[in-house]
Order: sequence, then structure tokens, then C-alpha cells
Amino acid sequence: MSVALKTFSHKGEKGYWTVFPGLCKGCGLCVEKCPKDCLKWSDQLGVYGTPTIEPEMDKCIACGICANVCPDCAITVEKNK
Amino acid sequence: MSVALKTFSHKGEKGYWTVFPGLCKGCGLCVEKCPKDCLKWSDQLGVYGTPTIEPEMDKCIACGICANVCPDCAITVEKNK
Amino acid sequence: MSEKPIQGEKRVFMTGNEVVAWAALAAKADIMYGYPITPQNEIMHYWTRMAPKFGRKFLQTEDELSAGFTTLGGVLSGRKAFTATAGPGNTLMQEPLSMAEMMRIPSVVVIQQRGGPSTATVIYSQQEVTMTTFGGNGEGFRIVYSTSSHQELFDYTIKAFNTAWKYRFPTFVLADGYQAKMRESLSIYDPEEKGIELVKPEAAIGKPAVDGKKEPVHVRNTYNTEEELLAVLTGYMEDYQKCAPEIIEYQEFDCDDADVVVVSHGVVSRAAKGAVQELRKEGLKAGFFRPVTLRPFPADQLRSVADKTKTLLFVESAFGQMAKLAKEGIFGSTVNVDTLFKPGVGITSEEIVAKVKGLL
Amino acid sequence: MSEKPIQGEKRVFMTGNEVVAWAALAAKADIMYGYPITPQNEIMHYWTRMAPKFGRKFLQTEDELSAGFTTLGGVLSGRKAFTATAGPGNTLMQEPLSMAEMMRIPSVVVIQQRGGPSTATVIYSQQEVTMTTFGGNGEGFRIVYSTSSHQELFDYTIKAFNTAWKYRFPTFVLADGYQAKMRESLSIYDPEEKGIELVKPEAAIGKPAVDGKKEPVHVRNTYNTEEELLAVLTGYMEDYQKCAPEIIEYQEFDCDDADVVVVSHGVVSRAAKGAVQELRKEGLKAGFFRPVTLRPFPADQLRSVADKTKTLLFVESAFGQMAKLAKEGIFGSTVNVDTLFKPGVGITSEEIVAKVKGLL
Amino acid sequence: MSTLPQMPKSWRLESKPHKFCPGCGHGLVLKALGEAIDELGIQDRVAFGCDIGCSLLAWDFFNVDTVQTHHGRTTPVMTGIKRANPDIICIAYMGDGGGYAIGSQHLVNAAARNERITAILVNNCNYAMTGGQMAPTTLPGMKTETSPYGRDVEQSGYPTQGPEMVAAITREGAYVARGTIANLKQLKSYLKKALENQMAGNGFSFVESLASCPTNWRTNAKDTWAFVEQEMPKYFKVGEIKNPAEKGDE
Amino acid sequence: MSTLPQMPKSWRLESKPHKFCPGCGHGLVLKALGEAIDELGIQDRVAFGCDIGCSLLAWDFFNVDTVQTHHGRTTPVMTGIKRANPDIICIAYMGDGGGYAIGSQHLVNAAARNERITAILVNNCNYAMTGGQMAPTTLPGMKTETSPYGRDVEQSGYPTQGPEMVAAITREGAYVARGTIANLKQLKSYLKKALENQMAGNGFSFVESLASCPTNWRTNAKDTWAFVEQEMPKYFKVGEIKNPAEKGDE
Amino acid sequence: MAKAIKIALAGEGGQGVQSVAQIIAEAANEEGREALYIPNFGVEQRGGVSVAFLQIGEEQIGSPKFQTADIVVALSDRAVRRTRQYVDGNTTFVYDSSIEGVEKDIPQNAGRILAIPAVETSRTELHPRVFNIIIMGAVIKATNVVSEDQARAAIEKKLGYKFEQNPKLRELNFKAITRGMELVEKAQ
Amino acid sequence: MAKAIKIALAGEGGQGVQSVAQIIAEAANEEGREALYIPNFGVEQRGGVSVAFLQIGEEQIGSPKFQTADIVVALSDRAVRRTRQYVDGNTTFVYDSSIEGVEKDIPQNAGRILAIPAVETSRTELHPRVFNIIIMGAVIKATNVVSEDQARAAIEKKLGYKFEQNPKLRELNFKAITRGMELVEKAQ
Ligand SMILES: Cc1ncc(C[n+]2csc(CCOP(=O)(O)OP(=O)(O)O)c2C)c(N)n1
Ligand SMILES: Cc1ncc(C[n+]2csc(CCOP(=O)(O)OP(=O)(O)O)c2C)c(N)n1
Ligand code: SF4
Ligand code: SF4
Ligand code: SF4
Ligand code: SF4
Ligand code: SF4
Ligand code: SF4
Ligand SMILES: [Mg+2]
Ligand SMILES: [Mg+2]
Repeated sequence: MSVALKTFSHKGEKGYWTVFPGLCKGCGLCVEKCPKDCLKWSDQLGVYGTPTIEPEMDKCIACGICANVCPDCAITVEKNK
Repeated sequence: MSVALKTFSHKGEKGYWTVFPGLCKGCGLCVEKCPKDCLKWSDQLGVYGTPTIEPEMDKCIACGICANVCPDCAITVEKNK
Repeated sequence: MSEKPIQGEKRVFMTGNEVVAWAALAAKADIMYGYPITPQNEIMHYWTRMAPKFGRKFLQTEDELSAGFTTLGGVLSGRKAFTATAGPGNTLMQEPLSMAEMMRIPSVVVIQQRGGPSTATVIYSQQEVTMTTFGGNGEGFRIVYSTSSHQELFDYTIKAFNTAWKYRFPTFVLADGYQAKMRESLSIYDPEEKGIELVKPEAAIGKPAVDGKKEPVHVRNTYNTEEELLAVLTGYMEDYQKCAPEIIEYQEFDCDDADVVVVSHGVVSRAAKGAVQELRKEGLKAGFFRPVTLRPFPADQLRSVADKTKTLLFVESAFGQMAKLAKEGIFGSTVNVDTLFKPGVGITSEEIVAKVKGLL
Repeated sequence: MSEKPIQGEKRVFMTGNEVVAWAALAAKADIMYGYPITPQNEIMHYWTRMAPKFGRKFLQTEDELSAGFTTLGGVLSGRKAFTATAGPGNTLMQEPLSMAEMMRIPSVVVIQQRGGPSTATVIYSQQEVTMTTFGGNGEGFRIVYSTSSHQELFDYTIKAFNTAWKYRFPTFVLADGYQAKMRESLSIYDPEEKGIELVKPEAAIGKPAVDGKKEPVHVRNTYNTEEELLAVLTGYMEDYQKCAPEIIEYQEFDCDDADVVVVSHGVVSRAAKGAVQELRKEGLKAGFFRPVTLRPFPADQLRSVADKTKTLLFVESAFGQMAKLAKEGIFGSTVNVDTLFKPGVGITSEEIVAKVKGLL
Repeated sequence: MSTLPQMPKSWRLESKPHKFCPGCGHGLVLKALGEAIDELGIQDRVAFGCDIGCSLLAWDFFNVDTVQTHHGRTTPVMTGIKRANPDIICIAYMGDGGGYAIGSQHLVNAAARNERITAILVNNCNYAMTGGQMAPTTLPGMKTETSPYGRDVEQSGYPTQGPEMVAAITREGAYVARGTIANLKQLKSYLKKALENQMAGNGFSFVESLASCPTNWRTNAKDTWAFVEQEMPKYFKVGEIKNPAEKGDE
Repeated sequence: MSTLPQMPKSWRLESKPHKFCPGCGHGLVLKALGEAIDELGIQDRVAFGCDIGCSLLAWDFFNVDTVQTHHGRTTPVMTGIKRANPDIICIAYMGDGGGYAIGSQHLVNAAARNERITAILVNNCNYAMTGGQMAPTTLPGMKTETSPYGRDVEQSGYPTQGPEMVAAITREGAYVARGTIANLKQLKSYLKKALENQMAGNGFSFVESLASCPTNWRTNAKDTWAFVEQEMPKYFKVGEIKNPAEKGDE
Repeated sequence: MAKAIKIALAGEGGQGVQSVAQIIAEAANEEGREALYIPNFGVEQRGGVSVAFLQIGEEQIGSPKFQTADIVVALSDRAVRRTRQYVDGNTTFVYDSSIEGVEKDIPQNAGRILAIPAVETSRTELHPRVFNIIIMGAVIKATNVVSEDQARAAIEKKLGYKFEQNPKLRELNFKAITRGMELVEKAQ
Repeated sequence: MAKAIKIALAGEGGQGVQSVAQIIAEAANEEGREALYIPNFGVEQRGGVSVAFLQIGEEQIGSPKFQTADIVVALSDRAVRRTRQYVDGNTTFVYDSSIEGVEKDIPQNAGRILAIPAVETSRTELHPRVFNIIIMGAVIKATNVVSEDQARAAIEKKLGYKFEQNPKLRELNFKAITRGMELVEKAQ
């Protein structure tokens, strides 16, 4: 692991959403797959110096699809119980 | 062609049957396939010093099967017209 | 469609892989067969872009065995066919090339050496010298040109087709990943406009009937007795030795009074040249020798250098693969020998200068 | 099931291929992977008959690439695995063997040389020396024993497993079609009963967990930078040079006062031995030198012979493939050199005697 | 509240972020594989072999014994391991070039011999590692570095139907499927079945996965998904092709 | 009243008797092929490539241009010729070892690319030239030099279904069939169709023929026929598998 | 032999160091000088630092790669760490002043060390797109390997077709060169 | 070095020359002598002449093949033509007197030429099956490479299992050896 595991977490109504910029390569696969269209590019840079992503938590339903489709496991989503 | 094309021909009621000992390797495939069971081993030796074959012309119907199945084209059969 | 790819002569600035593609076009190569491997890929990339414009063909095969054997098929049918590969691909190519040797099939192969053994690196080395000169289960009936610049890549790729078709030994242009990927300037030209005659290919298979009569040709690579084989190989060896003097090429300078002669080939010889010039500027007696043909090897030429100097310094991006050819070539010489071997890594003038100074 | 294949020592009379199968059993080889090729086939024939009786395994693969790579898999999993091939199969085997070199996989390969290049003959030659010692896109990090008799085929096949597993360089037993197909007598034995320790194999892949914890192993053959590769290869070269003196084997006799020393290897050295004995009987000063390991080559040993004699006569069933190794090994020597090269054909004592007499 | 990324347990954290490009399908296939390994609890018994091709970038990807082999040769290396030590669960991981071109003799013969290994093939319609040349799987009309004017089926044929070919030469005991990164749950289930099939000693198992290569396709995220989800399935039918669990597949 | 043997015109009398063993199936396949060439009148346009295997013994068999290649490599050599000069009618003649084992990558990829060549494969259930080892086509339980206790399908799988495999990766334009020396008329018709398919520029054509190898089978004439006619068809179905002339075969 | 000037440029994938090197090389070539440019390449380039090796001189260049450069330009933290190895006492080491956390990694053995605000300048004054052209200006200023005119001509050749459509772009690019040159001047 | 005796045996596929050579070699080996036997092999053996090269001596044999033999035995017309090359002035050339049309091919340079009626003897006196054993007797008589006893023992070892079932076979074989030896004696 060459980059420290900095995290950016966001709390929403439905769940708790985290991105690890040290893993995110900015590919955008998650952005395309979010059913609520709530991911956008962030000012934070990912591991390759490209923008990482952040959610609009008011729209996020914590479905976890973004985490699922991330080839780098850069997102975790925990649904509120 | 290393061996002169000696022939042994036999005339029958149905046709004219020839073997070229210089081509016959004595495999016996023809013997097995003759529908009239009229081929037998001959005293003549074939190209490898093994017996070649000869027909019992009284049984031969000049069907040409023996010629067909010979991998060495050592037999020719001509049906009488 | 089939107008000349290059009109006149022009100065260009491009990668070595692009140079090879242009040279093959200029040499009237009809068809390229190939399988991708770094650092050779862009030869195919440029060829596939340009070839159709000039009525030339391309086939991407399933592996290097197939690339080699389809190339032999192309040549047998009377077309100027070539392929290009590197590293593990070159290893596989030895099987078809051994058939080319046995059947005197004038195939042309461009090698862009990369690190070895195995997959190693995709970058650069001079570690495919032994394999390219003597690979496979044979006796090295091949011709190998080791280029050092884009100009040479162009010139010798064209020449390789002529050499192959004239002498009917498989012919290699041996370059490397650096030459493949770097950009520098060179002049490209139409060889015939420059007075370079292009040897005409001839078909073995599929030759048209003459006066309505077709004489079938039967070619083989298998013999039933040891004696048959010996006779064939002895004839080949005689042919090879006879044409070798015509084929051999080399470069040398400043050897007459040199205390140390730097012997190197290919891209390393550029650094060696710079080093020798630098040393001479400092008043140090260094000389330069470079085999251009690694096979046949300019043994007599190197021997007369060895006779004049105290030390030969072999410099290679390999553990002495060229040095082996040289030593066997000039066996009997008592010249001192020293080495600067860096397998898979480039060598700079500075390193050579330092090494030579250490020897003086 | 797993009782010893050979109890005690016994004199037998069999073909060389059968000898190899027995030796592999005796060396506790676990598994053979192979693809048919003449004149190696009977190794597999005997192995497939005998192996199941002693709990050993066999896999017939789809080609030599697969035979080589499955062998490497077997070795990686910690089993004594081997394969055998010849000619064009040996050419293909260079791809897996280059991986073995790079990853220091102690594979054992038996080569029964046949005529080359290409398919050539299925009979005999010594034309696979260059390829077996330095094949592929590498630097020859290999060990090659050249045998000359059935006794040696047995002894060195056993030894090859030990050498491979001890030093972790791919190891070859280099014989030929004559040795493969002829019958002569030899003693076969259980090595351990004779006090020969058998080096234990060790798994790289699939090593069991220790204390419930498994430390995963990651092995590779690809490097990202030139410098990484150089560091690896430099280490290998140091290892190789360090163990070479322990590995080198050779034979010599009558060299001290010899005017001509006959240098030969493998089965040809039998004829050479007879020739030298014959010449000595006639009062002629002939000597005998034979490298048993072609790689590493007994260069120092040959050099001291060269220092004492006038002429080295290289005798080979090839166009000087061993001679090349010798010349590079003893470079600097000024000994005269003469040759008797008959690629793909056997050489008799009579021919050598005649040749030597012509030199005296 | 997680502070650690949710990676499969069998992934090797120290080598992350992994070496694949942004948006690379290899990452997703290996995620599905990692989860399958986790769920089967076989991490300590697996040997993972990766081919030369972008697959090689996975040489230190998992916390399982890993061997990086040659281009096209992962099938024989893993076969060799399995034959020598049948206790090891062997995975041969390769690209479409490695599996269907240079290594196709190994693939079809391992299938024909019913080797008890699991082969996983990443179909990204091109030779990715070498910079995007035409592969046996390149789609008709698709531009690559060696089909600059688009793949011409007259010259180069149609995309290779790998699993269908493998299925044609396997008999009882083989498992053959084609998954896609567009359906990771399904892909994981195929991979699990493939591994279980090996563990049960039934026979050869083979899973192809459709996968993305945005670098060589030169696609953005949207077009990447579109290509995987809309273009590729036109030529490659996703689903199970041979399943020993089902009756009457012979 | 003939004084000359009735050989196909395209056979080369000077090299007869040919070099195959007594009763060898190669002779019969080559007889059917010779007749097919004669009937199509293409002798002057054919290039015949023969593999290493007993096929090599045919290197001077025909009065047509012939090239003897390497073991398994006849497909690429003939492909190379065809690509360079499409006027030549290219025949790649090989054994089951050459085609289904060492050369299978060439066979399947030539098929996938729909190369306009005709491949003819002699299936004699063993590696004959090398003295009778197990081949991909060896029948279950059959003893060979490398399956001395009989082919064990658990270890070595079932006999390779070559034409079926080839058919699985070809598309429009391909012709695929399996004939047998037990039905020479049919075999010849398949060979003719295969050549015509090439001449029409449709695509790849492939004919396997079941054939005898009495030498390695150690059979007398009776058992030879029995093996060809009764044993082999149990595993190898004779007939046309793909025919571009027929509709709806895709 | 007049020694060639050796330049190493390193940055992240998107930063365009390879095209900078190539344009400079072509400019030098157009001036009739000898130029040799080679990118680094390897199997793990996917997310790796991109390095361009460029040499310009009067005679044929020797080895395509070199051990130490006359000028090293590093455009990211990883690039700084990757290119330390090419620095010796004669090297001018140029890096972007916006790079964070590399204080310890700047090769202190360099002959000169120049921090230039290229990223900032591109963002605030010009356009992020011409960041690499600023770098190009900096390089030609620091090395004098090609004239400003020739550099402009080379850019024109390379991007002319774009400038046709959008003449403002030309201006932007040319300004970027000038600014790049100024940044170096100021930093010196 | 006591020179080894060199023997070349050649015949058609079915004539069993290889087993003759092998049995003699094994017999010599049993006697504690050095024996080396190698068959010829090649790609076109299918219908080719089969040649066995056999050497027997007191020390390890040198080259497995040789250029000229002490004794050459040729059992068919093709075998005569194939083995001429192994004959010189010291060679005893043995051939079957029933072979036709080889008058011109018999190597006249041979030291001795012996025509023996082995085929006829086997057909008329014994059994075609033991033709090769007659040849074996002829060879051991002509060369003295092994004793008659040892030859019998070797045959016993090889065919013993068959003799068990059919003791008459043993007698037939032993007779064949004796007859073979006599044929040579007579021819000399
Ligand atoms: C023998 C050999 N030939 C060629 C290569 C070059 N090579 C490396 S990876 C590759 C292509 C990989 O394509 P694929 O298998 O589809 O994997 P991908 O990179 O697309 O995942 C090639 C041709 C090689 N390493 N070895
Ligand atoms: C690379 C290589 N490997 C192995 C061989 C040895 N070899 C020659 S023919 C043959 C088998 C031939 O079998 P098949 O293709 O079935 O043809 P058949 O003889 O049965 O007609 C083999 C393995 C070879 N010549 N080259
Ligand atoms: S959890 Fe679901 S809704 Fe929330 S950002 Fe991810 S994909 Fe979108
Ligand atoms: S899918 Fe993963 S790597 Fe790609 S942008 Fe989203 S979080 Fe980043
Ligand atoms: S022609 Fe017919 S009947 Fe006559 S011998 Fe031949 S097969 Fe028998
Ligand atoms: S089939 Fe032909 S070769 Fe065989 S025995 Fe009959 S005639 Fe002779
Ligand atoms: S090149 Fe394509 S397959 Fe390779 S790592 Fe990048 S995206 Fe993945
Ligand atoms: S060995 Fe078999 S295939 Fe080969 S020629 Fe003899 S019978 Fe035919
Ligand atoms: Mg791919
Ligand atoms: Mg076969």
C-alpha cells in the first residue's frame, strides 16, 4: 500500500458512505452506475492525481452499487440499520 | 518406381483382373473386402517380399471393390462389356 | 494504389518501428505476418495503416510459431514476406527459422531485443545475439545485421531482403527496444531511385506452368539417413563460407595505434563511438571496432585489430554474447580482453570512458 | 506399491532410453511430463509401464511447450519433475526453459539429440549443444551434462536431479539418438544404498500452512525496470560462477606429453578414447580431453592441457558447437586448432586415428 | 463506520491500489474471484497462476500462492501443479489473447483431457498489455492498432466463441460459462461453481468474463459501460454453457 | 487390358510404391484426394503441404507442388501461401497428433479466421510415425505405447472431437466433415466439396478421415477393418457437420 | 564532440510530458540539430510515472538513455521521487512549487534547484490545458536547446489544425511558452 | 585395445534380423564381454531394409556405428544393395543363396563371400519361423563372438516361456543354430 488510507466519509439518511482517495483512480464507473445519479467529481485528488468522487448524500439510498462496481474497492457503503 | 511393373492378370467371365506385385505390400485389405471371398494369398511375392494375392476367377464378379480398397493401387479390374 | 511509397529522399523524424515499416514498403515487401510483442508492435501498427494504400498485405497470426511459418509460406509462394518479433517471441521463432535454414527459405525477420531470459522486461537488451545468430537445432545458417541508428534500420531492412533473396539464407535485422521506441532523424528514400537494385523474389510453390506444362516441385526438410543429411549440410556450409566475405560488414576507427579497442555492436556502439572520440580528445589511445554483421562475423577484420592493440574491451548489454562470437572468431590471438557487460541495461559513453581509463 | 524400484546393484543390458527411465525412478522422480519425439520416445514408454508400480505419475501433453511448462508446474509444487525431448522439441522447450532460468526452477530435462536443423533426421547428432547450453533469450544459466555411455546416462540422470535441486538451475542430461537406441551393459543401483544422498525437493507453490498460518508466495518472471532486471541477473551470475567449480566435470588422459589432444564430448568421446589408445600403441603422442559438463565448461582444465600440447583436435558430430564453447573458454591460448566435424553423423575411431596421423 | 476498505479478504492490501488502469475490468473480475475464494474459504489452498497480458499485473494481487507464467502458458503451468499435487486448487487466469490465440492448444487440450483446474479468461476484445492490437475476440468493425480500419470479417473472421469451443470438446464433468463484469453477482456465482467443480474433482472448468479496457478502447466511463453492456453481448452470449450439475447436457 | 496401374492421375508414379506401411489408411485417404484433384482438374493449381507424422512420407507422393513442413505447422505454412498468393489451392494434410495436439492453436485459429484453405486430417487414433503413442483421438481403453494399460478417460479424457470443435468456432462459409476410409466414395465427395469450398472463396474447409494404422494397432487385415468400421465410429460420427451449401446451419 | 544536452521530464499520466519532449525534439530536428527522444516504457506503465528522455546536440547522440541529466523537470510528488536518480552536481532540478510533501525528496545534490509555479500559472492565468506548454517554455529557457521561434513553429506544426478552428488557442499556447520562460528566468 | 568384432545384419522387415542381433548381443553380455547393438532407424523405415549394427569385444565399444564390418549378412536383394557400403577387404560377406538378381551387386571387394542356403534350409528341413535362428548360428560360427552354448542359453532366456508350452520348439531352435553353423562351415 503505497498511499495512506485517507478516507472521506459522508453520512446520509440511508447510510454511511466512504471513499478512499488513495484507492480511487477516477475511472467514473461508479458515477455511471449510481441509480440515483448522486455521484459527482470531487476537488480531492485520487491516487493518480485525478479527481475522486463524492456523493450528494441527500439523494443517496445507500444501495452499494457504486461500491460494487468499483474495480479498486475505493468505496464502502454501510446501510443504516 | 523402384520395381518394374510386372503384372499378373487373370481373365474371368465377368472381367479382367490384374495385380501389380511391384505395388502390392500384402496387407490383405482387399482380401477382407472381396464380397465373393475370392482372393487368396499367392506364391508370388510382393514388393516387400511378402505374398501377394490372386483371385479365384470363377467366383470373381469384377466388382472392383478389391481395387478400390487397395491403398497402393496394386489391383486393376476391368469389367467385361 | 501501387505508386511508390517514398518519392525521392526526405529527412524525417520518427520512431525506429516506424522506420522499419517504411523500409519494408520501400523494399517492396509484399506481406507482413506478425504477432504482437513489445517493443516490436508499432512495426505492425504502421504497416497495417500504410500497407493497404500500396497494395501490400498483413496477417495477424495466433502466435509467433504461426507468424514464422506463415512467413515461410509467403516466401515459398514467391512473395517478399517478413515478420518481426522480440524476446520470448524470438525464442518461439527459432522453430520456423530452423525450417527456413534447412530449406534455404529467404525469410526476413526484424528483432527488437528486450530484456531476458523469459518475459523479463519489455524494454531493451542485447541478449538475443546467441539465439538470433545460432538459435534452434542447427548450425547458424543465417545472416544477422546489427543496426545502431534509424538510418541503419532503414538501410539494412532494405538490404536484408536483398541479402536473403540473393543468398537464400534467412536474414535478420537485429535491433532493440531503444531503437524501436526512440525518435531521431534519418533520410528515407526509394532505393531504386538511388540505384539500389532490389533482388526479385521467385516462387518455389505455385510457379506457373511453362508452355502449358507444370513441373511440380517437392521440397522437404526431413532426410532418411545420416549421410543424406551430412551431404546437404556440407553443401550449405560451403555456400555459406563462400558468400560470407561478400556479406561481412564492420566499422572501425582509431585502431592503428590504440592501446584499448572498444568492441561493441548495435546501439551500444553509439556510446562506444562517443567514448572513443572523447578519450582521443583527452589524448588517450582508444580505438573503435564494431561488427555490423554478427553472423557472418568479421573475424579476420577484428583479428588484425587485435594484432595491433593491447586490449580489446567488449561492451554489451548482455553477458558477453557478442564477445563469445568475437573470441571464437579470433581464437589464437593473445590480445588482452576486458569486459563491460550490463545485461538488459543501456550503456553510456561516460561508463565506457571510465572503464577504459581504468585500463590505461 | 512404493517399494524401491531397484534393490542393490545389478548388471543389465538395455537401451539408453530404458536406462533413463530406470534412473529417474531410482532418483525418486515423482512425475514425468512429455510429448513424443524420436529418438526419445522409449523413455516415456518405459516410464509409463513402470511408474504406476511405484506410485509415480505421467502426463502426456499436447506439445513440448506444454511438456516444459507442466514440468515447471510440477517442480514449483515441490515435486521432482522431469521431461525429455529432442531436436525440434528441444527448440520449443527453450521457451519454458527460459522461464526456468529466470525463476530458478530446478527442472530436469533429458535430451536425445537428433539431426538438425529442422526435422532433419530422427537419428543422431551433437547439434543441440549451443541450444542446450545457451538457448532462449537468456544467458545460459543452466547445467548440462554430456553423457557417453549407458552407465553415465544412469549416473548423471540421478545426479541431474541433485544438481538441479541443490543449485536451482535447470539441468540437462544431453545424450543422443545413438545412446537412446543402442543396447549395452551397465550397472543399475539404488543410489541411497550406495551412499548417494538424494537432495530433497521443496515446494514453492502449495507449501502447507505453518502453525495454521499460510504465508503466500508470489513468484514472477517480469520486471518493470531495466535496473531491477540487472540486479536479478547479476545475482544469478554470481551464484552461477560460485557454484561452477563444484559442478564442472571432465576427463583427460595422456595429455602431458601429447602433440595432439583430441577434444570431444558425449558418445564421440568413446571413439576418441579408442583412437588415442590406438595411437599411443603405435607410439604416437596423442592425448584425450573430454568435457563432461558442457556448461559450465571446464575451461581452466582444458587451458592447462592446451598449454602443454601443440594441437587441439576438436571432434564433433556438429559444425563445431562444442569447439565454440572450448575456444571461448580458453581464449588467449595459442595452441593450434584442427577440426573433424561431421554434423549429424557418427564418428569412428578409425577416422580420428587417420585425422590425427595427418596432423603429426 | 469503516476505516478499512471493503476488499475481499483474499486480496492483498499491501499491493493496493492494484496496477490495473482506472476502470479496468480485470479489477472487477478479480474482485468477483476474491469474493468467491473468500466464500469458499479456500484461500490457503489456492494457487493462482497469471498469464502475460495485463493479467501479469496481478502477480502480487492476492494473498494466495501466485505464479506469473508466460504468455499463453498459464494453463499448462497450473495443469503441471495440479497433476503433481492434486490437493492444490489451481486457477489459471488469462486474457483472450493468451487463451484463444497463443495458448489455445493448451486450453483445448486441457479441456479435452478434463484437467481438474479452473481457467478464467478475461475477454476485453483486444491485446491490452501490448497496447491494443486486434484479438481473436475483437468485434467486427472495431478499430484496434492492427485493424486500424476496423476488423474486417472477410479477412479476420468473426470473434472467437471461446466457451462454445471449449464446451464442444469437453465431456462429462466440465463446467463452462460466460459471465460479464456488468453482472458481478452472476459472475461470482459462475466462478464459485467453477471452483467447486474443481474441488469436487469433476473436471475442467472454464469461465470467460466480458470485461472493460477503457485505456485501449479509449472510452470514458459511459462508453465503457455501453460497450460492455450493449456491444459485446451482440457477439458473446452470457450464461452457463455446460454444467455438470444439470442433467442431459451431453 | 491395362498394363499400367489405375492410379489417380495426380499421383506421382515415380514414387510408387509409396512409403506407407501395408494397409495404411494414409494411402486410401490420398487415393480419395488424388481422385478428387483429378476430377476437379486442379492438379496444376494445387499446393500440397504435408505435416510431420506419417504424412511426411507423402512429400513426393503427388505430381503437384508439395512442401513438407514441421509437426503441427502445416496449417500456418499453407495459410501463409494462400494469403500471399490466393490463386493457389492450398491443402494442409496432417495427422491427429499434428492437428489436434501440437498444432491445435493453428487449426482453431485458421478456422476462426476462416482461412481459405483445405485441411485434411488423418485420424488413426495414435501417433503413428513415432511408434504408436497415445493421441488425443486414442479410444478409451485402447493400449498404446504411452497408455500401456489402456487409455484411462479419468486421466486423459475422452477422444477429441475434432470436426465438432472446428465447427464450433467457424461461421458462415466453412465446410466441416468427417469421412472414413471405410466409405471411400463418401470420403472423396467430402474432399471434393472441401476443395470446391476453397475454390469458391467461401472459407475454411476441414475434413477428418478415420483411417487405419495396422502397424501400430498390430492388427491383421480383418481386425484392421473391424477397428475402423466398428470401434472408431463409436466415438467418431461420420458425416457432414457444416456445409455452407445448406441453409440454416448457423 | 560537443556534448549533447540531456533532459529528463517526468510527470503523471495526464500531464503531457511525452508530448513536450516530442515537440522539443522535433523543433530541434527542424533546426537541423541532432535530437533523440525516448519515453520510458515497461509493463506497469498503467499508473506509473511517465518519464521522457531527451537529448539534443550537434552530432549523433550516443546512448538513448543517460545516467544523469543536465536538466530534470519533475511535475508531481511521485515524479520527484522517480527522477532523483538522474541528478548530479551539474543538474538543474526543476519542480512545480505546488507539489506538497516532497521537501525531503528534492535532490539536494543538484547544481541548481528551481521551483516554478507552473500549475498555478496555468490555472489562474492561462488554462490548465496549456500546463505542459508552460513546462516546454521553462525547458527551452533553462537549456536553450531550441529558440523560442522554433518552439512556436513546432507547436504550430503539431497543433496547427486545432488553431485553425480556434485561433485563440494559438495565442494561449504561445503565451504559455513565454510565461514558462519567464518563470524560469524569475526562479533563477 | 583388442578390436571389437563388427557385425552388420540386414534383411526385410519380417526376417527378424534385429532379434538375432539382440540375442547375440545379450549372449555376449552374459559371457561378460562388452556388446553394443543398435538398430538403424529413420523416418522411412516402414518398408525399408532393416539393418542391425552389432559389436562385441573385450572393452567398452567405441562408436555405436561403424564404416566397415568384419561380417555382413544380407538376407534380401535390397539388403545386399543396402549393405555393400559396409564391406571392405577384411569383410566376410554372407548372403542367402536363394536371393535372385543380385549377381552384379555382391561386393566383390569383400575378403570372403559366402552364399548359404538358409531360406531353403529353413523351409525344407526345419520351419520358416526359425530362419533367423539359422542366421544366428551362421553368424556365431563365422565370428566366434559367442559360444554355441551361450547362444542356446540366450535363446532359452528369450523364448523359454514359449518352449514351456511347446518343447518341440526348443529342439527346433537349437537345431536351427547347429544347422546355421554347419552352413557356414560348408560354405567356407
Ligand atoms: C511469446 C510471447 N509473445 C508475445 C508476447 C507479448 N504479449 C504480452 S501480453 C500480450 C497480449 C495480451 O493480450 P491478452 O491475453 O488478451 O491480455 P490482456 O492484456 O488483454 O488482458 C502479448 C501479445 C509475449 N509476452 N510472449
Ligand atoms: C516439435 C516436434 N515435436 C515432436 C515431433 C515428433 N513427431 C513426429 S511425428 C509425431 C506424431 C505424429 O502423429 P500424427 O500427427 O497423429 O500423425 P500419424 O503419424 O499418426 O499419421 C511426432 C510426435 C516433431 N517432429 N516435432
Ligand atoms: S450507494 Fe447507491 S445511491 Fe449511494 S452513491 Fe452509491 S450507487 Fe449511488
Ligand atoms: S469506480 Fe472506484 S476508482 Fe472509479 S471513480 Fe469510482 S471510486 Fe474511483
Ligand atoms: S473384383 Fe470384386 S469379386 Fe473380384 S476379386 Fe475383386 S473384390 Fe472380389
Ligand atoms: S490391398 Fe493392395 S497391397 Fe494390400 S494385399 Fe491387396 S493388392 Fe496387395
Ligand atoms: S490496458 Fe486495458 S486491460 Fe490493461 S490494465 Fe489497462 S484497462 Fe485494464
Ligand atoms: S505407422 Fe501407421 S500411419 Fe504410419 S505408415 Fe504405418 S500404418 Fe500408416
Ligand atoms: Mg485481452
Ligand atoms: Mg495419428
